[in-house]
Amino acid sequence: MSDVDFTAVGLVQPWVEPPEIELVLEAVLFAASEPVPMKDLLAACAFGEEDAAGRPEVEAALARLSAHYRDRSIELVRSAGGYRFRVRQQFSTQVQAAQPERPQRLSRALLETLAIIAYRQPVTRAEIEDIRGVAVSTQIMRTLTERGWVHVVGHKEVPGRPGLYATTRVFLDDLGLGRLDELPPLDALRELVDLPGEDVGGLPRREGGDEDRDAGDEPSSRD
Amino acid sequence: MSDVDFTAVGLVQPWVEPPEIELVLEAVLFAASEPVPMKDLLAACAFGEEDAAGRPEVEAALARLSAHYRDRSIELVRSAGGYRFRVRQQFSTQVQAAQPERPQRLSRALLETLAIIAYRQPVTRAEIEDIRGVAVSTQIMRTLTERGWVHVVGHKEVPGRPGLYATTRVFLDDLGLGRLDELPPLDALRELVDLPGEDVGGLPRREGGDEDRDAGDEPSSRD
Amino acid sequence: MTEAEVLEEEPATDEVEWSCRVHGSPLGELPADLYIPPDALEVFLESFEGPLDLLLYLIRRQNLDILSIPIAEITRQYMAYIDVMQALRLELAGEYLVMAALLAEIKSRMLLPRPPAATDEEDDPRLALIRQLQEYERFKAAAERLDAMPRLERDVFHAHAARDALLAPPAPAPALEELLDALVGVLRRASLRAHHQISAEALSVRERMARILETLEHEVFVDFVNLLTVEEGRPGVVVAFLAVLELSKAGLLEWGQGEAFGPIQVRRRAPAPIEE
Repeated sequence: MSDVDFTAVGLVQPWVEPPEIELVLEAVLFAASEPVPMKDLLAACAFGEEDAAGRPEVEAALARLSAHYRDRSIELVRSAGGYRFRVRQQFSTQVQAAQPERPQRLSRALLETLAIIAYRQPVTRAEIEDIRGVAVSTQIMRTLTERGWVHVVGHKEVPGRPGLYATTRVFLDDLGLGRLDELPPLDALRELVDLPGEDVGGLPRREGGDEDRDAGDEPSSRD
Repeated sequence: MSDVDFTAVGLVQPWVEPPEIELVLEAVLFAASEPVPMKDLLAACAFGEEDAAGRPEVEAALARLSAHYRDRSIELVRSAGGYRFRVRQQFSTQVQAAQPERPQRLSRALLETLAIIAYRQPVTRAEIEDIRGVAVSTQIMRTLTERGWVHVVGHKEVPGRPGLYATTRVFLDDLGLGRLDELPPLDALRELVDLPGEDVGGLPRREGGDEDRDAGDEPSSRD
Repeated sequence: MTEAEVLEEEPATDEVEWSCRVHGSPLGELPADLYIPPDALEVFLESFEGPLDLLLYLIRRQNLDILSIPIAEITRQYMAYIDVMQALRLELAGEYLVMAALLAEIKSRMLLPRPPAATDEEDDPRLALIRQLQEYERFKAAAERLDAMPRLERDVFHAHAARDALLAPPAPAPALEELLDALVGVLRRASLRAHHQISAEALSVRERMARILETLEHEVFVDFVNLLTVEEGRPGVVVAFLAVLELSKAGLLEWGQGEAFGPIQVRRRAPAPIEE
């Protein structure tokens, strides 16, 4: 093995062993690539899921662990999926500097689609297209699915049984959210007041006329 | 944000701020998913790659960082690709308990290597490579040895004295074989290879009496 | 937008009559209130997420409230954009044309007198469009806020450590068929490289070679005959004998005879000093 163990380099200090449970949780949290749910943390500490003693003990150890990292560059946080360590945001710039590849920007089309799914879920693709006023490309739906942000949670009982999309736990985790309602609220729909009449091309607007309105359906009227 | 900031929970201790460079390196190493080469570490610390002062300073900070984690569940290691944190091996059981990993599949390359050792033992790595037509990775040989399926039974008296590999009792047991010659004879396999119409190049076929085969136990004779 | 710039409002002369001949006539034939640099058109198309987005842009540009859009004016401007794009033969998503038709319809309906009883909101043809615009605008804003939120792997980084030091559960032993399948693959490849040959040697001899090597040490001579196990019967003895010969041929064994006519002894050849 070519790995150099740096502990050999360190100064010899009096050994103060941290409590085992804290180290176990630390190991599990660092080893995971996603937030770790409480039940997995309990399992690591050999607590059954229904073990009444386990939860408070694990939570106390998590608090100690978090305190241990108070002065460091990372912090212990909880989001929808569970607990995880993350780099404190004040170090983001340096982390980005060390990463040669910049993450891709998300297109507006993708973000709008994602927003509609997030706020309107469960929603069909046709409903998304209704709101956006344009077709939603298959590419966008695939990208969202592959990133694990949306998934099909059912099918609408209409002809064709289109899939109903919803956001996932990964979506919440990636935004550091615990629950969906922690998303910033959607702008309120304003009440429509009386629309002012307007001059639509030189002709005075006629009030109270009773002519045949069907004539207005002419689609080609350009003037 | 729903993130719980655990630092609030921690005890208030006198603040001893670790040097900034150490924290930056810590952040970068924790954020990376692969070993971080020195040049990326230098970039994170805003050192140019040719900056003479950068390297020793970064190395000193890495040593301090490593010492800091001496009693923790992770260790700072250096390998060919660079530096990274990894979870210490003694926490294997607990990490597995929390998030079991699926058993790895045996790679094609590994199976081929194992098959060649089984049929051609004792055989050197160079000979295996000759037959496979590609290099055999050290990782594969290590895995085969660690699994207890092959071992070095001697050294070939040629320059460099390469190890001669052979299969073990464990290999036979794991395959459910009593003896090595219960493996199907190579000739039978060659029949499979020599499919009609296929160009089989220079593979010599042995006709008639296989003296040394006859000398041995008939492979099929399972007592 | 880089930008489809519109010069200040000037009563449109007549938007129906102008035409745009890009390769021939100058762009001066465009209506005075509409100037789009030709190279900006591609950008233009990519800049809008659809007709609703374009309409919102037109409305916002004039600091108008969605709730009270002057349909005639907006329609006029919208049509102007569409006409330019069509004149330039830019491929236009069908939705843009559908919207154009809708706007035209609304406008024409507004020209008509409304029945006295139908003066309430429900009857205003602009309402459905306004609702749609408002709805779209909410999600457009939500999308921007979503994008501004700290996001994993862009602004926020998960802290993790490699787990390769951890013992992964071992792979199950290969099935015999898997092993044979792998070997067949090798043989097939080897046969294509004609100069490589695998001769089929008796496994038993090879195995015995390995076993003998294991038992021998280089410090200790053992009697050659001890390597032959009589209990295995003739074939066994022959196999062992062949194995010893093979090993000898490979230079792995050293022979000795303590005394004349004494037992023939064999040991593993001492490791040679490493040299080239």
